[in-house]
Formats: sequence, structure tokens, C-alpha cells
Amino acid sequence: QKVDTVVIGVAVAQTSNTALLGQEQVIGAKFAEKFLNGRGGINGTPFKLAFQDTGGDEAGAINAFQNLITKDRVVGIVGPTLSQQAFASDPIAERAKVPVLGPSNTAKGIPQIGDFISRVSAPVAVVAPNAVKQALKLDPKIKEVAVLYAQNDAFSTSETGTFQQTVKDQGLTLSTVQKFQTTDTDFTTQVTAVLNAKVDLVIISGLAADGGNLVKQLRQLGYKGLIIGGNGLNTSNMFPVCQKLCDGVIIAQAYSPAQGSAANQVFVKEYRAQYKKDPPQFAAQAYAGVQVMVEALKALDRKKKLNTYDLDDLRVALNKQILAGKYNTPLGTIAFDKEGEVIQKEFYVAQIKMKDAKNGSFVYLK
Amino acid sequence: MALLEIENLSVNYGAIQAVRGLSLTVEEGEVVTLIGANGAGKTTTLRAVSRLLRPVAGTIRFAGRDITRVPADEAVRLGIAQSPEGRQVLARQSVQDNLELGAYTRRGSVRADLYEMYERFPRLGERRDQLAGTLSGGEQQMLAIARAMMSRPKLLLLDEPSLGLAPIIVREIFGIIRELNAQGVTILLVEQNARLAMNASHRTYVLEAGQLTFSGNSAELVNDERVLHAYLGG
Amino acid sequence: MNDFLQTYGFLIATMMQAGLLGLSLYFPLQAGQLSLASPGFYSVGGYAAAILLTNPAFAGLRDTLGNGVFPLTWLAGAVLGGLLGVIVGVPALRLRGIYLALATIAFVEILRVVALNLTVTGGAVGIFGIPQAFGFQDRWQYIFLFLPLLLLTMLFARQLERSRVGRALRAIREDELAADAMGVPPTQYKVLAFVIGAVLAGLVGAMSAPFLNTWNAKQGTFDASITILAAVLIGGSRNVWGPVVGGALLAAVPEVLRFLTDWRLVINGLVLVVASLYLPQGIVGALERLGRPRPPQRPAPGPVSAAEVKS
Amino acid sequence: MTGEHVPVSPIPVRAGRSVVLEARNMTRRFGGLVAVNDVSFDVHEGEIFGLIGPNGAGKTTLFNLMTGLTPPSSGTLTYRGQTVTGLQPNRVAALGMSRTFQNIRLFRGLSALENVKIAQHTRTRAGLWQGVLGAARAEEAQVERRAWELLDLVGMGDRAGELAGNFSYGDQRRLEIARALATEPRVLLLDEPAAGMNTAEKGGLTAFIREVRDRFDLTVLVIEHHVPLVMNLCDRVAVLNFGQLIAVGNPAEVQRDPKVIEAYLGGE
Amino acid sequence: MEFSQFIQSLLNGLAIGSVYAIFALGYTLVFSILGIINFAHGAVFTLGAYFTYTLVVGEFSNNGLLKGVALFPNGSPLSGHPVTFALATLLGAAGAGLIAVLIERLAFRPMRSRGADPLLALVSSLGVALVIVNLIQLLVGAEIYNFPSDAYGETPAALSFTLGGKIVIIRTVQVIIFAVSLVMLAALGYVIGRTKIGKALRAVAENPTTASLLGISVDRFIVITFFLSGFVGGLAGTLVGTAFGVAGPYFGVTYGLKGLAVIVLGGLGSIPGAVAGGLVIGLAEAFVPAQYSAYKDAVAFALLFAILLVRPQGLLGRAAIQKV
Ligand SMILES: Nc1ncnc2c1ncn2[C@@H]1O[C@H](COP(=O)(O)OP(=O)(O)OP(=O)(O)O)[C@@H](O)[C@H]1O
Ligand SMILES: Nc1ncnc2c1ncn2[C@@H]1O[C@H](COP(=O)(O)OP(=O)(O)OP(=O)(O)O)[C@@H](O)[C@H]1O
Ligand SMILES: CC(C)C[C@H](N)C(=O)O
Ligand SMILES: [Mg+2]
Ligand SMILES: [Mg+2]
Repeated sequence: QKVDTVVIGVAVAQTSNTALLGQEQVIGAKFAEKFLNGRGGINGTPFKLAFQDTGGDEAGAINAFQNLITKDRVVGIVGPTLSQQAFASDPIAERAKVPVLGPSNTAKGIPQIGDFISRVSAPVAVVAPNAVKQALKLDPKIKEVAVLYAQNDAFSTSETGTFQQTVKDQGLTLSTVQKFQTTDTDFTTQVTAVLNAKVDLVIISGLAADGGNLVKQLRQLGYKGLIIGGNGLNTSNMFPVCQKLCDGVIIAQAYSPAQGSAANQVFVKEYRAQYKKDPPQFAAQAYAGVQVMVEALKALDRKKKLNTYDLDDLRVALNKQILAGKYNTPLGTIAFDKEGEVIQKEFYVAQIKMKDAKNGSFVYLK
Repeated sequence: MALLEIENLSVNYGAIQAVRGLSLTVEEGEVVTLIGANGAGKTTTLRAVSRLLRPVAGTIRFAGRDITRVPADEAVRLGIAQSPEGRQVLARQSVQDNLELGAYTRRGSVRADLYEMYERFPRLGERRDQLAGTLSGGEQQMLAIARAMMSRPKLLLLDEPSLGLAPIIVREIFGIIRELNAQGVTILLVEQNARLAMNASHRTYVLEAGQLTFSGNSAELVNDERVLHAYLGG
Repeated sequence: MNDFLQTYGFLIATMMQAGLLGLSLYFPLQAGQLSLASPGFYSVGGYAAAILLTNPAFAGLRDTLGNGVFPLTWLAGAVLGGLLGVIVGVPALRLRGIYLALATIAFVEILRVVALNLTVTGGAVGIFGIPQAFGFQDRWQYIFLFLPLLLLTMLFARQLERSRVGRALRAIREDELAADAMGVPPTQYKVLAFVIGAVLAGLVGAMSAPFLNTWNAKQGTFDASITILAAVLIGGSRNVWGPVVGGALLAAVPEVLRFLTDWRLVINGLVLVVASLYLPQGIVGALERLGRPRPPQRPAPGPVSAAEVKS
Repeated sequence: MTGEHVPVSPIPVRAGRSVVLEARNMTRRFGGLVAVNDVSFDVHEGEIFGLIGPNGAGKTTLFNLMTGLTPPSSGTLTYRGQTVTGLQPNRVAALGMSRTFQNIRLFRGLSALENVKIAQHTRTRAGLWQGVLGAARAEEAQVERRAWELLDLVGMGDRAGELAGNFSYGDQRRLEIARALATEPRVLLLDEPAAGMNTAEKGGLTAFIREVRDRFDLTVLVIEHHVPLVMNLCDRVAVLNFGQLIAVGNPAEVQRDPKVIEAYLGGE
Repeated sequence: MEFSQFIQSLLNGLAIGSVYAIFALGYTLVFSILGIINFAHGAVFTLGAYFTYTLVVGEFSNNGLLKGVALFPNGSPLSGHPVTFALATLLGAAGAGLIAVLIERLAFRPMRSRGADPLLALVSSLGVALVIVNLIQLLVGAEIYNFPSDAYGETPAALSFTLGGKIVIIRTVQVIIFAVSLVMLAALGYVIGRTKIGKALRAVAENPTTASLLGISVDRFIVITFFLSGFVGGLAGTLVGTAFGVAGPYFGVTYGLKGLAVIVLGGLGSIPGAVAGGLVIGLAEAFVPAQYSAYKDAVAFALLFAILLVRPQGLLGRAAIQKV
């Protein structure tokens, strides 16, 4: 069967708790569809996106993948939201020989699931250390560090490992490690432990709501030192939670609106025009995921018209092409190693600056 | 005027017809007995009058008003009280709370009535703070009757009041029935102790398999061959 | 056909799996025990399988057994489930109703937290890259595992109901005290029913780990407990078919409603409300009501064989 | 009566007059209340033993102590020399003591037939696997047959499939007796079996209790408030008042006892 | 443990616990009357917070169908901040109360009149929760909303004092939540324990049929109960929202499990039990030593398990009556 219209699958969490992150990815992907098709799609032919909700669990992700692969007949999939879901659903695509680009999966081991699995999201081990170095630049007197992490969240636990290692590598003292759950709201216990440890740097790995509350409560209860937030806090979703108290939180990013590439500046400009705010990282990564697929398809199409392909062959060819290319995305220039791990040169460290209670921005730190 | 008029009443439990085309009346100030074998439909009739069951056909009029469709709590407010089969005391409330709840529809203080009940049933007075669920069977029966009286009903429905009571208390109950009746309370009585009941009542209806078989003056029926044989063990 | 199986095979297998979990809750329910511990046993069974199938410590075992390792994982899941069932069941079954339900949920939660903190379980990330049972390529092939298990379990349940033990369970459900007074030892039978459920859930967990490719602490949660209970109630808790139909339905509805995109879960919620309003005895209960049950038949009189008198 | 050829209880020997039950100093307190107070008595084989007394005297509580439903505060009960107190109710039932409840406790959601089948539990053996593998057919057939017989015995053979909870009050009492008999007891304890029956039916009940006693070779204890029935039926009567045994003897004696008249029967 | 640290843990425990307690109050109320676990309570709690937010802020960000809709459009007489936080909180709670009544009407009453298994109410309330949560997401998105930081006026964010040279601190919001839960406990306790209404409610709770036989209008009392439960829940939603932000549509639902644990631990249907249960679990969590904090949730549930084994009816619940 030949491929008439090119459909790219997007399987992210549109419902459940995870939708908070998923909805930014949906925005990013939809934006990509509009923007890229507006610029000619695949060498003049528009492509389509098919969305399937993964919910927040593994079975949901598998179902979404199955639907995309057989019903929507997609050429490749951008998704899922969580690494834990990826461990369940990516093998499905791998066996069906459908290329997958993880838009936000940062856990260890994702590209290793198989030949068809790659990601645009740099793993924590690469991103996280930058924040600590930056904090030391801001305040060289830092000695004692407290690390807090959401213990029921897969990526937060792996991120904290990296953070803790970095702390040691930088010759700092790890005074206390506190755990919490992403569903927790009250952190008085953790905060008082931090305060008692008299630290001058706090590093948090969690998600937006719990992370935001933690920041807020740290400040309210009198913590004055620097705070580093992990990948989960890298979203403006955190702003309403800690409001003015978010000010000053340092976050290592795989994406920054301030990134200077032309690709990014166009992206940011258009995005701002449409949504009246800076694109968040998850939106940018989802955008990048779609963009990589589209550009790989363009490259293929130039060699051999896509509508002459068999779907199965196209998927295989696409996968090869994805891994071979180099892409100018809002994340900067990225490429992939042979396993499918993203090769990204630039990472960023930003500091939150709140304009008022609701609005703020990530200010890029040099 | 008849205080209670039942016309052509039929009540079903799913497919089972428990009462079929029953008509009976209870005049104001009367004591009327309803007898019949186990499963005849006596309890079903009382529950239809107190509005716990919805009849499939027929009408129930109380003091001239059609109450066939009013909810059970409304029936109580109109002046119908029931001492139900199986006692149905509120097991987790104290004896006193049960009695006070019996007077739920009344306004003002019910103290005097409480003391009256404790006087009639000294055992309840001794146990006023005991949870009703831990009372002995007979004690619960006393409580159920006393609770029904607490609402000062116009019509009192008693479903086998003597059940589980010691002979002395049975006598007490029938004394109360006479007394209440003398005070003008109308009573519809279901009783297995047919002789006692008939002696205490003006008229008697006999129910068989959900239908009325015969009825008449209690004093006459007590000597009726058929009744004697079937219900009085004569 | 192949496309259908590719798309819906996973769902169909999930429906069977949900039915099986429903049944694991149905057994204790037969004895009136509202236990929500199934996801706990399920999770443990899954971990057992996942560890046996991926942990380097068992590499030798896997090599020697080949595909034989899979039945071994089932056995491990079932045995572990059963053992835990006894350990939790004996103290917990003194509780009744919601109290029991919560004690069993407490057990599920404790297990979840423990799983998050251990290294063998892979902590919060869990275990991934679980090899496929018998080299299955597609999800739908797991029907070959779940379907026979489902049929066997239903047969088991039906036979159980018709037996002396089944009657004892029902008696306890109806009135524990009266059952006791009539010679039925409640504790013993409650534990039995609980353990049967636990063994089943552990077994299903062991089969499910390869099925889901990955296993983590989210597999056994409060939400799962409630979903399974809802499935049993929607299906009907008085007949073996109830949990099966309910489980299958609740697994299928959100998937079938995919075409509604954003409204899918809103409608899913409405389906739950409407179903519970209009089918107070569950789906199977409602179907049963249509066909009036046959009155029991008096056994034919006749000479009694020696075997029968002996008793 | 059907099923002449299947004796429901296989022990045909007519008993002597040996002591079956010995209650010794049985006491039960509820908080400050002494519901049963130092009660001792003997019950003889084959006897119909009445237990009467005012409401709240402790009769039901005494039954509960005897059948293991309530542990006694002190005192013992022995059944044919074996101590019963301290055993679980199901063990007591297995030993051969079975009861009915004043506040009927049928398995309301199950059919009459099932109610009676369940009660044969201690007299049958089939375990989980035998049951599941269908290896206990003979036993099942036996259970079924006995159940029908007992239902016939109480006149409910044609209502076997009805739910117990849907029976009228009086019918539920009859069903409870059938269920108690299904445990194949040697001692039957009836708590107000005639409650909710009319005078004619009470007469029938007297005959019925005698008949089962003879047929199944039982010892019967019966709590009842209907005095004529007690006097008519019982070989001996014990009277409880405020938890204490105030009289034991043959019905005529007891009926004349002034303490009994004062506490229970009331002056005429 | 040092004294100051002990006091700090105590305060922390009470702070955490009072959030559980305030959630559980409305939850247990419905249970005490109808004997059903109302899983929609978490959703009603969420709604209370969203209602208040709507009144106070009047507009939503850009993920739901309601993006760009302003409740008080510029130029309209109501533009600006016409609704004070206190008033909005009460209105929000009342709104939640009405929703609860509606839920009773649509999802519980028909079931009752059909004589369904009360357990089934669990399914229908689960359905209701699913509908509400996803409707919220459809309308206003999954993002986190929060009240203006000056919701309580010019109060300091935290209170602190020194004990033996060490600082002991507590957040002001938590003191407020603690106080409000005690006030609500007292009010509900008074109504249920001391008034005729309360007596009637208890009768309905125990046996609706018998209650109606005593002249009590069961349906009306159930409506009252649901309104109260929704009101208390909605109020709690707003308060907890001010403390932690309204963390998306699942905000209240995530308290469901802890809430359930709390009311069961306290004794099902016991109003003081809900508060006691909340505080006990809060304290248990707060006193878990820092190095075992990973097991915090397990500790709470292990405690629950253990207490139930000793007291099968919960801390303040009454034992079932088994008079034979
Ligand atoms: N809940 C029920 N469901 C089905 N059938 C019922 C129900 N309650 C009663 N019945 C049937 O209705 C008929 C009448 O019952 P009812 O209780 O009115 O009898 P009754 O005259 O009060 O008998 P008793 O003297 O034994 O109390 C009986 O055949 C009974 O089996
Ligand atoms: N669980 C309990 N808690 C408190 N008191 C109890 C409990 N059980 C029984 N009692 C009390 O003990 C006394 C004896 O009760 P019991 O039921 O044995 O009386 P009974 O002789 O059977 O009376 P009846 O003839 O009325 O059935 C009663 O006064 C009762 O209130
Ligand atoms: C959306 C992100 C918070 C997901 C996370 N990075 C993960 O890999 O699971
Ligand atoms: Mg009756
Ligand atoms: Mg008694």
C-alpha cells in the first residue's frame, strides 16, 4: 500500500495528572504542524498530525501507539510524555519498525530500547550538572547542599542521582537528602530539615506543582540561599504556585527562548504572537520532534517521492534518515548518535524572574 | 366517619401478590384486629397503610384524605404511627434517643410522655442509656411499642405487639391498648394471640392468602366455628 | 483481521487481564470480604516475573530453562501472591466492610512504597526491557496466555460455587455469625477465599510483566484497586460472569471512546454513572433477571447407593 | 413424610437418661450488668427442657454462652463430659449442638434450600479440590436429598427456591428449625420458636417438636413465653430471673412456685 | 530529639494533619448518613477552589475552552476585583454545596430508590469525579492556578519563635486551616451531637426506613447532608488552594486516598474521628525520621493497618452491635 498523505503520530498525555505536561507538548506539536505546513510542508505537500492520548499510564501509552501504528498509519511517532510510558510503548513501535522520537523522555536507557527509538530530549546526566556549576558562579561561597527529590517519579529519581554526583564532584558537602512524592503538597517537614541543616544551596528534582510548593514553602519558612530546580520545574506552570517566591530559582535547560539560532528566533516570535508568552521547554521539544521528522521526510522525498513508498519501507527509511541528519531546531543544532541519543551542543541555565504574581520568565544566564 | 378506609388494596412484591383487593375500614375510636395465618398478608397491609410499601392498586384514605401516595414521613405527621414487625429499634441509639425520635414530629417538650413510658415499662426506665441494639428481644419489643406511642398518633398500628413478651408484660400491653383507646386513640392490631386480641377489640378481620375471608364483631367471631378452628386452636 | 488484531489485540488481552483481576477480587467477595488487595499481589507477581526475566542473577537459570522460564515466573508469581495472601489475610480478615477494604489498600500502598525504595525493583524507574513470553512478537499473542487462564479460572469459580466450600463462602457472606453457629468456620474459609484471589492476582501479574514490557510501582496502586472494584460492581458481583464482563467493559470503554478525543473521559465518567444507576445488580445481574431462575428440582427418589449413605 | 428409606440422622438407639449437658456456675457480665448469674443445671438425654423467665432475664444470653457465640465471664458447660465453653460456635455445632435465633438469622439472600444445605457443613467432607473437580458427587446428592427432606418436614418442600428473606415471619421461624436440624444435632436449642405463630399453629409446633425429638433422638432446650405451650411440651422447666436460676422442676411444680408467679406469670 | 525539634515536628504534623482533616470532614459526613464512600468529594473540593478562583480572578489562561473569557470584562461595572476573597470563598463553598446536592440528585438518589447495593454508589461517584475533573480540564486546562498572594491581607507568610535557642516556624496559612477545621468540627459536632436535626440525621444514617416511620423526611435530610458536605468540602478546597495552589483538575482527587485513610482511621462516620484521624496521620508522617522519609507514606498506612487490627472500628468509631 502506498503512502498518500503523510501522517505523523503524536502520543502524549492529554488526560490524567500528566496532562499538565502533555498539554504543552500538544501545543508545541500543533504549532509545528501549522508553522511547518505554512512553509511548504514536505516539499510542497502538507503533512498531517494524528494525536492519540496516552493518559498517564503504561497501558494507555501502548494503546495510543497501537492505534497510531495500525489505524492512523503514521510514518513515525513523537511521544510518549513519560519515560516510564516509553519503556512500555516504545518496544511496540520497535517491533512494528516504526520510528519514535521521544520528546521529553530523559531517563537513562530510552534510545537503547531499540533501533527505531531516538529522542530529542537530552538525558538528565547531560543537562543537570550545568545548573550546579552556574550556581557556584553566582555564589562561590557555597559549601553545604541539600538535595530534595520526588521519590515516586522515575525521572526525578534519576535526575537527583546526577545532581548528587555533581555536588560531590564539585567538592561540596551533601548535608541532607530529602524525599517526597509528586502528590505531596505540604513540605514543612522537608523544609525544616533543610533549615536545620543550614545549607546554602537547595537542589530540587520534582514536577511543577510539588516543586513550586517546595520553593514557596522554603521561602516562606525563611530559606534565603540559592535554589536549583530540575527538568520538571522547567515550566511556567510553576509560576502560579510559588508566585513572587519563584524569583531566583536556577534551572538548567535543554531549551531557552534566548537561544540565538535563527530557527529558534523565528519560532519564538511566531509562538509569542500566537500564545502571548514564551514557549516552554516541553513545547519546544515537541516542536523539535515533529520538525526532525518533517525534515527527514523532506530529505527522503528529495531522493525518492514519498508517495511511491510502501508504508513499511517508508518507516524504515525514515528511521535511517532521522539518525543520519542534522537539524536546526529551536533547541539549536541537533543530531543523533547511532543509538538514537540526541547530540545537542548547547545547554542553558536560566533564572526565574517574576514580573508579577502570575507572569514571569526564565532569564538566560551566560 | 371512618378514620381509615382501605379500598380494593393490592400489594405485590415483585411477582408475588401479597395482598389482593383488600377493603377494610377502621372507625374513629375503634380497636380493630387483623388475624390470619403466617404469610397471609397482615404485615404487608400495615406497611401499606404506614406508606412503607406502594400498593399496585386501591386507595387508602385517612381522616377523609387520600394518602395512597403520600410518603411515609408525611403519614406520621398526619397521625399514623406503627410498631413494626421485627421491632426495628435504632440499635445504635440509646433507649431514650429512640423514644425521643418517636416524638420527632411533635413540637415542644416531650418529657412528660417520656416519664409516662418509663412508668409503664420500668425496664426501659432502668435502661434509658443502654444502646437499644443490646436490649433483650422483649425489651426491644417494649421499646418499639413505646416509641410508636410517643408520637401521640390518631391511629396506632401494632404488628404483633405481644411477640416475645413475658405474660405479665403481655397483660400490660393489652391494658395499654384499652387505655389508649379510652383516650380516643384508634388502633389497628395484628396479633397471633387471637383470643386476647379479639377480646380487646371491637371488630376483627380475617385474612387468608392476601384476601379477606370474613369479618365481624370480635365478640361474635370469637365463638365462630371457623375462626375457632383455624386460629384459636379450639 | 491482522490489522484488527494489531490495533485491538492489546486491548482485547487487556480486557481479559482486567477480567482476571476482577475475578481475583470476586473470590473474597464470595465470602463477603471487600478486599482491594489484588493490585498488591498483581504487582508482586509482576515484579517476580520481571526480576526473574531480567536480573543478571538469574541469567544462568534463564539459559538453562529457555522458554521454560516463563511458566516458572507464573509459578513464582502465584506462590508469592499466595504467601503474601496468608500473611496479610490472616490478620486483616478480622475486619469488615470498608475497614477491610482500607486495610487491604494500606497493604497495597505499603508495597508500592517498598517497591519504590528497593534496588531489585528498579526503584521509581522500575524494570524495563522485559523479554517477551515465548518470543511473542505482538501484543495480541498474549491472548494465548490470558484466555486459557480466564477460562480455567471461570470454570474453577463455577465449580467452586456449586460445591460445599462455595456454599460455606456464601453463608459467611450472608451472615457470618449464623454461618459460624451452623458449623461453618468463618476465618478458615475467609482466608481460603482471600488466598485464592491472591494466587490468581499474583499469577496474572507474572503474565503481565512481559505483556507491558516494563514493570514499576505504578502497577499496584489505590487507583487500580478502585478500578477493579468498579469493574466487579458494574459487571455484577454475584455471578462469575460479572467481574469478567465488567473488567472487559471498563478496560474497553475509554479505548472505544477514542474517537471523542477531548470528551472521551467525560463520557467515560457518564457511562459509569448511568451504568450504576440503571443496572443496580450489575450488567450480568440485569441479564440474569430477564431469565427467571429455574426453581430447584427435587432429586428423583430412589434407592440410595451405599456410597451415598456412608458420607 | 417422604424418604422413609433415608434416615436423616442415622442413630436409631433410644437413649437412656444420662446427663447430656452440665452447666456449672455460668456467669456473663455486660459492663455492670450481670445478665447471667452463676447458673448451674443439668439436662438429661432425650429431655425437652424449658427455659422461661421475664424479659431480659438472661435466657438468650444463656443460649449464647452455651453455643459459643458469647464467651462466658466465668463458668463452664460440658457436653457428654467434654468442655464446650471456650470453643468457637462452629466447633460447638460440630459437636452436635445447634440452635435457632430469637431475632431470626437466616441467610436471607439465599434460597430456603441453600439455607438447609449449608447447615450440613459439619457433616460433610468435600474439600476445595474435590468440590472443584466434581469428585464429591455422592456427597452432594446426599446433601441435596437431606435438604429436601428437612424442608418437607417443616412443610416447605414446595417453596425450596424462594429466598429465605422473603418468607413471612412465622415461616422464617420454621425454616430456622429445619436449618438447625440439618446440622444433625444431638441437642437442639430453640429460642422462642412459637413467636409469631397463632394459637392453632402453636399447638402444631408442640407436636412437631416432640416428633423431631423422637425421630432424631434429640435433647431439646426451648425458650418460650407462651406458658401453655411450655407446660404442655416440656419435661422440665427452669426459670431465670435477673440472670439467676430461681426454680427448676417439672412444669406443674414450677407453675405453682410463688417466686415464679411473682416474677413471671403474674397473679391472675 | 531536642525539645525545639520535637515542637517543630508537632507543629508540622498538625499542619499536615489539619489539611487531611479538613478534607475528610465533608467526606465523612456523607458516609455517616448514607454509608457510602463518595469519591466525588475530591472533585467537589476542587470545584470549590476553582469557583473561588473564578470569582476572585475572573479569567483563565490559554489551554481550555474558556480561554480569554473574562467574568468581569473591562468596562463592565464589575470590572476590577469586585469580589473580596472572603466573600468569594463563601460563595465558592456554597457553589460546591449546590453541586454536591446536584450530584446527590442525579447520581445517588435514583440508585437509592432502586434499592441498589450501596457499594455501587462508589462507582457512580467515581464516574461523577471523572466527569468533573475532565470537564475542568476541558474548560480551563490542566495548569495550576493560584489565588493572589494577598488573599489573607497583610499577614506574614510564616510565624516563628525561638525555643532553647532554636527557631520554630509555622506557615500562617496552616494556622488558618487548622483553626478553620477546628471551628467546622465544633459546628458540625454541635449540630450532629446536640440538636434534634442531628438526632434525626443519626436515625437516617442507621436505618432510613425506620427513620421515615418516625416521621423523618429522609430525602430532605440527605439533601441537607450533601449540601453541608459540599460546602465544607468547597471551603476546604479554597483554603488548601491558598496554601498549595490549585494544582490542576486532579487537585482534590489526590487527597482521596489519604482522606479515606483518615476517615477510616478516625472511625467511619465519626466527625471528631475525621479530625483525630487527620491529625494522627499528619503527626505520624511528621515524626518519621528524616533518613526514612522515603517510607513516609508507608508509615501512615502501616499505622492505619496496625490501629485497625487493634481497634477494628477505628479510633473514635463505634463498634458494630452484635446482639444475637
Ligand atoms: N420482601 C418480600 N419479598 C417477597 N415476598 C414477600 C416479602 N415480604 C413478604 N412476602 C410475602 O408476602 C406474603 C405476605 O407476607 P406478610 O409478611 O404480609 O405476612 P403476615 O401475614 O404478616 O405473616 P406473619 O404472621 O408470618 O408475619 C408472604 O407470602 C410472604 O412470603
Ligand atoms: N451486648 C449487651 N450489652 C449490654 N447488655 C446486654 C447485652 N446483651 C444482653 N444484655 C442485657 O442482658 C439482659 C439479658 O438479655 P437476654 O437477651 O438474655 O434476655 P432474655 O431473657 O432472652 O429476654 P427476652 O425474653 O426479652 O428475650 C438484658 O437486660 C439485656 O438488656
Ligand atoms: C515531562 C517530563 C517531566 C518527563 C520526564 N522528563 C520523563 O522522562 O519521564
Ligand atoms: Mg407479619
Ligand atoms: Mg431472648
